[in-house]
Amino acid sequence: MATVKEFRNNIRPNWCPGCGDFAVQASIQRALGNLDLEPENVAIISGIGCSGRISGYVNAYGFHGVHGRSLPVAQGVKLANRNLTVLAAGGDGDGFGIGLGHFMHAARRNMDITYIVMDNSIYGLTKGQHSPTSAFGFKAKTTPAGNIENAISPLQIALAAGIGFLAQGFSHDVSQLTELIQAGIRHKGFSLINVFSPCVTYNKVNTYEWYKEHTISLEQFPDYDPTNRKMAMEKVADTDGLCTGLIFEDKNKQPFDSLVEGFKETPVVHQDIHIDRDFFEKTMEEFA
Amino acid sequence: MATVKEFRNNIRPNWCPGCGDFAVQASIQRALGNLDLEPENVAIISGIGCSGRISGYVNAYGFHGVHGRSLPVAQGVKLANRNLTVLAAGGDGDGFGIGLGHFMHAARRNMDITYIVMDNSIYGLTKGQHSPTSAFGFKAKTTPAGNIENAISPLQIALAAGIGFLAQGFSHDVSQLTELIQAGIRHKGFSLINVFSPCVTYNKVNTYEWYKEHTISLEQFPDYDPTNRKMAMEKVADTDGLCTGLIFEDKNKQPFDSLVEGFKETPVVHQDIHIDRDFFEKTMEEFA
Amino acid sequence: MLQELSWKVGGQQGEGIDSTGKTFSTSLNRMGYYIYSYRHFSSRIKGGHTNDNVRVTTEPKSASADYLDILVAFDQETIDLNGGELRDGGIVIADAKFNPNLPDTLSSNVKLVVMPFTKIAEEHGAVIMKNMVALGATARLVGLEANFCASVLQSRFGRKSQKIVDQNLEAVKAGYDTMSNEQIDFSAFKLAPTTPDKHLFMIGNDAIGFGALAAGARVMPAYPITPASDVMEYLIKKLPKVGGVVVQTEDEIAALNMTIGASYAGARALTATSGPGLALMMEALGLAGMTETPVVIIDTQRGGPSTGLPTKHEQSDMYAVLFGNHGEIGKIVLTPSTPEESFYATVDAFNYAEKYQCPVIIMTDLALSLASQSVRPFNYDAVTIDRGRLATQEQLDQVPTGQMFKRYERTEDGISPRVFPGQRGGLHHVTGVEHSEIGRPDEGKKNHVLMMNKRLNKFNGTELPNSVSYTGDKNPDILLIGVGSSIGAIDEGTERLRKQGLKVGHVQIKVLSPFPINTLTSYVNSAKQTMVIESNGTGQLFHLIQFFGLTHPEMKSYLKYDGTPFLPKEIEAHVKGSMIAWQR
Amino acid sequence: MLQELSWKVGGQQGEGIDSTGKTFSTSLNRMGYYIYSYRHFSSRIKGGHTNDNVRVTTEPKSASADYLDILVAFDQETIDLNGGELRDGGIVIADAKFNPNLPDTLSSNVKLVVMPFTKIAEEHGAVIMKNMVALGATARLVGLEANFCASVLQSRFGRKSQKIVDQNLEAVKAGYDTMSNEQIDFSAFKLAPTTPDKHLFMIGNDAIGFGALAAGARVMPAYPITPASDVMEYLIKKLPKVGGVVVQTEDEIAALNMTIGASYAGARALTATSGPGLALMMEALGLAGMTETPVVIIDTQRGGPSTGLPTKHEQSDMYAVLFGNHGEIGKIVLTPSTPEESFYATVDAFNYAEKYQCPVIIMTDLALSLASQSVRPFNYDAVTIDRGRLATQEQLDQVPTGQMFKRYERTEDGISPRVFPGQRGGLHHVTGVEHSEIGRPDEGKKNHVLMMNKRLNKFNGTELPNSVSYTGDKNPDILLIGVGSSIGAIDEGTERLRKQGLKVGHVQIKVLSPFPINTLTSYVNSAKQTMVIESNGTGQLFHLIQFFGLTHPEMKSYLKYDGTPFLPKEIEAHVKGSMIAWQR
Ligand SMILES: Cc1ncc(C[n+]2csc(CCOP(=O)(O)OP(=O)(O)O)c2C)c(N)n1
Ligand SMILES: Cc1ncc(C[n+]2csc(CCOP(=O)(O)OP(=O)(O)O)c2C)c(N)n1
Ligand code: SF4
Ligand code: SF4
Ligand SMILES: [Mg+2]
Ligand SMILES: [Mg+2]
Repeated sequence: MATVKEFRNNIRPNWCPGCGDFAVQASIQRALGNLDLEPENVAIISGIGCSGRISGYVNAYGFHGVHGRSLPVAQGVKLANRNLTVLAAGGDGDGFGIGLGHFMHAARRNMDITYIVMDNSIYGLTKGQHSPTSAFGFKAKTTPAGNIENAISPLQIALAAGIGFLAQGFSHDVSQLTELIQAGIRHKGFSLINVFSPCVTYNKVNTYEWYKEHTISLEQFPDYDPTNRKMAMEKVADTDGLCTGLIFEDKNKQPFDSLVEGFKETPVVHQDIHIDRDFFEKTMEEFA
Repeated sequence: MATVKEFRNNIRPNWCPGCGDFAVQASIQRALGNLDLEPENVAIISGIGCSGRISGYVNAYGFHGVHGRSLPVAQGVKLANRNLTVLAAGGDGDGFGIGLGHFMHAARRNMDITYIVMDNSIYGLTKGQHSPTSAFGFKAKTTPAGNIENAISPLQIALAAGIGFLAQGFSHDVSQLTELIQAGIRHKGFSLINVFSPCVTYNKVNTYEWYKEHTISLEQFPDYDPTNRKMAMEKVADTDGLCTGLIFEDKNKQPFDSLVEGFKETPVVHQDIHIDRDFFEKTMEEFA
Repeated sequence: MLQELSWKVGGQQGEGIDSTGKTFSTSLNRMGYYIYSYRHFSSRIKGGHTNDNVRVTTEPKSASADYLDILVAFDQETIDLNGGELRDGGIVIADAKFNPNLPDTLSSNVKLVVMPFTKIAEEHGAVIMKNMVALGATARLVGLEANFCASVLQSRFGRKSQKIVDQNLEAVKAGYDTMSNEQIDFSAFKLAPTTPDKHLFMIGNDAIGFGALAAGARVMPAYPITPASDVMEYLIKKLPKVGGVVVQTEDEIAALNMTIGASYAGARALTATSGPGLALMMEALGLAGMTETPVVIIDTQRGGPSTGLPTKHEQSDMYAVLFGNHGEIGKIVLTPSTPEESFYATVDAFNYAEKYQCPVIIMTDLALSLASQSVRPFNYDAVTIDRGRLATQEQLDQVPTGQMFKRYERTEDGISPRVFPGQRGGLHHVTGVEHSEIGRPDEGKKNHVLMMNKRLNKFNGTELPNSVSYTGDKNPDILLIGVGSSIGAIDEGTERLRKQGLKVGHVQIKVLSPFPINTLTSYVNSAKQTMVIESNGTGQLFHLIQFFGLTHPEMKSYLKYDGTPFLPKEIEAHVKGSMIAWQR
Repeated sequence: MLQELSWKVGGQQGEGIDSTGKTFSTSLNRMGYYIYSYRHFSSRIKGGHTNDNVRVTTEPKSASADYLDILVAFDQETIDLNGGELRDGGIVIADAKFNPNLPDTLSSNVKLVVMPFTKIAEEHGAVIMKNMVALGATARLVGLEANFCASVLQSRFGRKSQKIVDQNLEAVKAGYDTMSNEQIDFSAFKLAPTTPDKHLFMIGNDAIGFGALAAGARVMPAYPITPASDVMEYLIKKLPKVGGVVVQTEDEIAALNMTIGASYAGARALTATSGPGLALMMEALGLAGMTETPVVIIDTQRGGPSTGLPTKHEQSDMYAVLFGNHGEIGKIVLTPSTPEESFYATVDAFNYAEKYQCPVIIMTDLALSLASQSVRPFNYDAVTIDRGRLATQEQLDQVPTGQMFKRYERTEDGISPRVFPGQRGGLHHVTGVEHSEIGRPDEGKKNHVLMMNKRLNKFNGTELPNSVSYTGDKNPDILLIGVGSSIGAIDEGTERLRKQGLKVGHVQIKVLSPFPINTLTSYVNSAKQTMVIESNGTGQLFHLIQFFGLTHPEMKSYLKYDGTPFLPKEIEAHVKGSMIAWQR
């Protein structure tokens, strides 16, 4: 049976030492190992950014697409092979900037995909521009006088889009993050795990220390009920989006592929795609 | 001083008789007249769809761009001339489908633009495909077995994006709609007025009658306080997004243009764009 | 007696003009006539002039006729806009309701028959049946049976209610009878008989949709756009029957990226769009090329630029398809001319995509996509499925442990073995960044050159089968070169000129990439003069030929870009004019 | 004595290699030397090899040198990867810390000087100053003063603290002194003196940013991407000083649409991107063309296809820029060769955009965008602003009431008067749909043809000023044609070949659209042989020349596509080889 080891490959990530993405990589590997999945049954689709490199750093099928489009590719993969465990991953710019529309639509379309965003509130790979999750007033290369746009709240918009599973992790806590990813994969439908994954090179505000100081684990709230959407919305508002843990899960939501008319249990990729003569002739007849 | 008449031109809209968009047109014209604006100081930027034609049907400066991109164009217009009253307009597909990312980002960027969406839960111009606001189960040309995607809630996502002004109207009630548009224009910052604007040709579910039956005016709730964001979120959830009226306004939010470093009161378009020799030489000197 | 008939019905959009034309043409097709039917419509839903021009022939034709014999008008606008197309002795049949009149320019040569379509329809139960009345009148005029459209009406309404069928047929009969009372030389309009040959009747988009189904396509992510939407709408009905799925995506960017994902994971997948959507697909197109992912993209050209003329014919996206993505990738571009070719080209497209592991674009134009035509039945046995170079499990088992599968192995022909996620032993990486044989990012100088060569040289020198078709004279005085739906008009023009004693040849280009420059060069060299005929404003095909190094002092460009397809007479006149000018 | 110096410093990304190179080159530029400095870097933030190659000359050069004189190495990888570029007698100066060694292939011709950079730096206060130590060593070797970089360090650190400046200078001095103790024939490395001529030092992107500022651009919506981001980042610093604004948009689609909006409303507006972003701009590009909205787009080419080689040089987006949008629009494409040309081309771009009312694309390549070069100071008086045909208030007052302003009036030259929203009497409509003179959608046949002609014929037959530059012999035996940053390498190649007695001419193309085909034709016809030199895998410029009808049996293509720019010696060797082959 598979273990975390089998999800490690011999490639050294090209991230800066200390980058939060290492912990995300480790958490994904552990989660996949813990879930006893086989590497060949996992596909990780990523976007462009420092974070986007992650699809090459997990021993599984990996697809590194273009900037902001990991989710459309991932959904295509799922359509073709519903047996695969499909993960999508990328940065905050990739997912909530250029890719925001895809994210919202993927959430409401609800295919069984686990989306992991490495949120560092910065554009890392392009060297330090502000991102959609950069706070108002944040100074970056492109906001020398301070950001004058309001940050997007990944948690609020995910809930507004009707997401069925929502969690937030932090690179500092690999065991929590591992569990959240596992839970996301287990959830049947679209799930987002937003991860505070500090960029040690370009974001000197939202550092590990900053997150340690400002985030609060939902475990601190014994009454918190993640199946209650209203409670989730309130908690997200109250903590200014800085809570970690499982925020919301709707277990009753049916995933897309179970709703498609005529969709078979056997994945598309394993079906015989030849159509028989009869069907051919009959279908052609409709044009007479 | 301008009246509604001056915002009428002699062009007959090419909408189907009974289309909800006629009422939106009339409401915009009235609102502009009531606000005593001059046609030449108003720019209406629209997308592609039946609704997108509206920029040609109001006597003002009109720009009919490409599908889903009215907001980026409108923001460009506002940047160049902050004295203009800038309206953006289009359909639900245009604004919440292909254009969803722009909408969310425009809302958080918060330029002083009034965005009017003619929401008919269908793709009208392309002849009846389902749209992002089509309900789960809704049958359209592209969902013969019923829609299996969950509808987006324009109100929820707008609030989640941190919008400063949010209202919802209905083509049946021109006077309410006129007032909402007026209020949206008066609001300093980005505003959305989502309008239930029935497509009488392709949407046989969400008809005038359906909306009449299912929507409820916020006036019915005397305690409703549109400056209370939490209340707004709850009301939207409670009414399943079917309330009309002013849903939320944050009057303290500063619009983008008042925050831009070095931005002048005089619009860019009216400034002398020549730079003086001194500045030129000094700036060039930085490269030595 | 008419050897062929050109009939047009016109009125306001939303009035049922479409279905009138369709009932007429489908009925005649079932009788064994050949039909070419072209609709004029505009980018609005109700209102605005629309018409359907149906050409009825006893031999296959793939173009509208030069002139109209009969114009059925439901409003004055129809007469005003289309009357000029009537030939001498042509007839306008118009609804009495709008007090029709002929403009002075027409009155001397054309006959106006006013009939109370609406009134008769009302008498038979519903105004909407005025169309049926008009069909009956037409039937009488051209010598068909009054129940000529019974089978079509039965298929259309039979499932709803027999009563509706009967009512409609009665309305047809009433129109038929009323026409009988007119003072017309009916023999002059009698349509020549045809052999009751069986053929299909469809638009090009239907043929593509059916072709995709037959080729094993099972995933189609797409976004609606005129004139491509029919492909999606057809497959929405059909794919559920074979376990496939259509997803209406949020935009075209998602559509092509999702198609790439589906294909990467082993499905045959396609998307369909037109100019504005194609523009949005450029980045993903490059990704497909770079990752060697087989995808099939249907691009139905319409009038441009920008939103342009969404319901009008043009061939102005050839450059965009060939050159629009940044950087350099290999791709295949097929340009069928007829629905029949479109069907087989679609089957080929999926095979090529997987054989060459690259994007394949099937490029049509609005006339091909939307004109309804009689089509020979397709041959089931001619549909083969070749999934290209797939790694076997034995090959995968040989990958040493700890190593990745060489998805991008540099082979002699540049084509590497593929695996699909889910396969044991096939782990590898895929990226739009330049990469090594196992798909790892690799920015090295040597690697980039080798990989560029691998991707670009796959079809070096290759000409795909049936890259062109040729008709007409060998060593012609003038060679006509066309692409797409113009085949019918050019062929007819060619035939007419040949009958006049001119030596004319006609090459239609069926593949734009890899461009069949060698074949074309020998044709051009065999001719004295060449004329490249296309529906755009800059001569894209003309320049494309030059692009590949073929120039010729006597190569001329003939462009039409008013939103309508070429007519045979236009080809005839223009070519003749050019030859006269040249001989002088 | 060295007439020119080729120096390279290498190490890991994030170690300050950049700023070492920059301190060296800026200092020498201030002394009056001419600099061409090219960085090798990769698509990651920390780690991975990077280097900066600085060429120091007494005359302007716009290419890297063929060989290295001195290699400063902070790790063994630097020696392994770059040692091969050293000329015979070249020197490696390496940090003792990593126990450097020369590979066998080098040891016979190259000298290794090991110096304790890190140790000395530590002694002077901070490891990070090891770069300064290396600079001091270099200074001593090539005969500069030990304080040669004082003014640069003062500008860089002076504002922070004088102590840092002093510490750094001491580290430089320590390196200088340590080198003095080496057993080297210093005279062989002494750099020839230069005249203390004043010039600027900048990358092409700086020149574009400054050009935009000077040309009156006040709105820049853009999205970050390598190698374009600097343009935005420069203007973020500058535009606030003149009341303008940069908006970092959510994507490139928004960037260009916002640029269109700003320009429509009367601002001079631009955006900047590279391949992947350009691909996303295609739809909006068509909109700008269709609506005749002046916009300026900077496209900095990098390695493709897809994400490709984001930090490597290539010229493979020429097709995409020229042909990528669907449908047919008029556009102008400028391809400056140097930062100086980039500055003036940017000014021109804004004038052309408003004069011709169309999109103007300034296309650079990575080498032009990012290589730092010495540049002649720009001339303030040469910067003029021409806003094109703007309607006067008198004209607007003459528009009859109830009528709209004819924004798309069909004039003889195809250029119509513009107004900006806010102007009384100028109301009109703008749409990407085909439209009438007042901008109303109009799908009519006649209208489309007239409007297509209006838009497409604006520059019929026009060649913009300075569409090409020419150097070398008249009626050459071989004509070299290049585009973009290759000008320096081709010019040097040309000069060397001419010195060898060959007749060589060199045309560099500065405008890709409208393509200067007439000028080019006469040059090609004046030459016996032609070679089109470009950095891509398919010969885009070569085919483009053919596209416009110019073919020549002796026109050859010389391609390089390994991610690095041409070197003078490569041009020299390849051209010579070709001439020999041809003469045989
Ligand atoms: C279409 C396109 N535009 C721009 C880029 C350049 N680009 C690469 S990564 C990136 C943003 C990275 O930020 P984020 O997604 O937050 O990832 P991070 O590097 O922070 O992990 C950008 C703008 C691109 N590759 N493609
Ligand atoms: C890029 C692009 N894709 C597709 C289209 C085709 N198209 C035109 S309008 C439209 C959708 C219209 O729906 P909506 O925005 O809801 O407007 P409505 O017609 O309902 O008012 C589509 C898909 C297009 N014009 N451009
Ligand atoms: S730049 Fe930031 S996000 Fe990128 S690898 Fe370095 S630390 Fe991580
Ligand atoms: S199709 Fe629908 S949305 Fe379009 S004009 Fe008609 S009623 Fe209005
Ligand atoms: Mg980030
Ligand atoms: Mg709609």
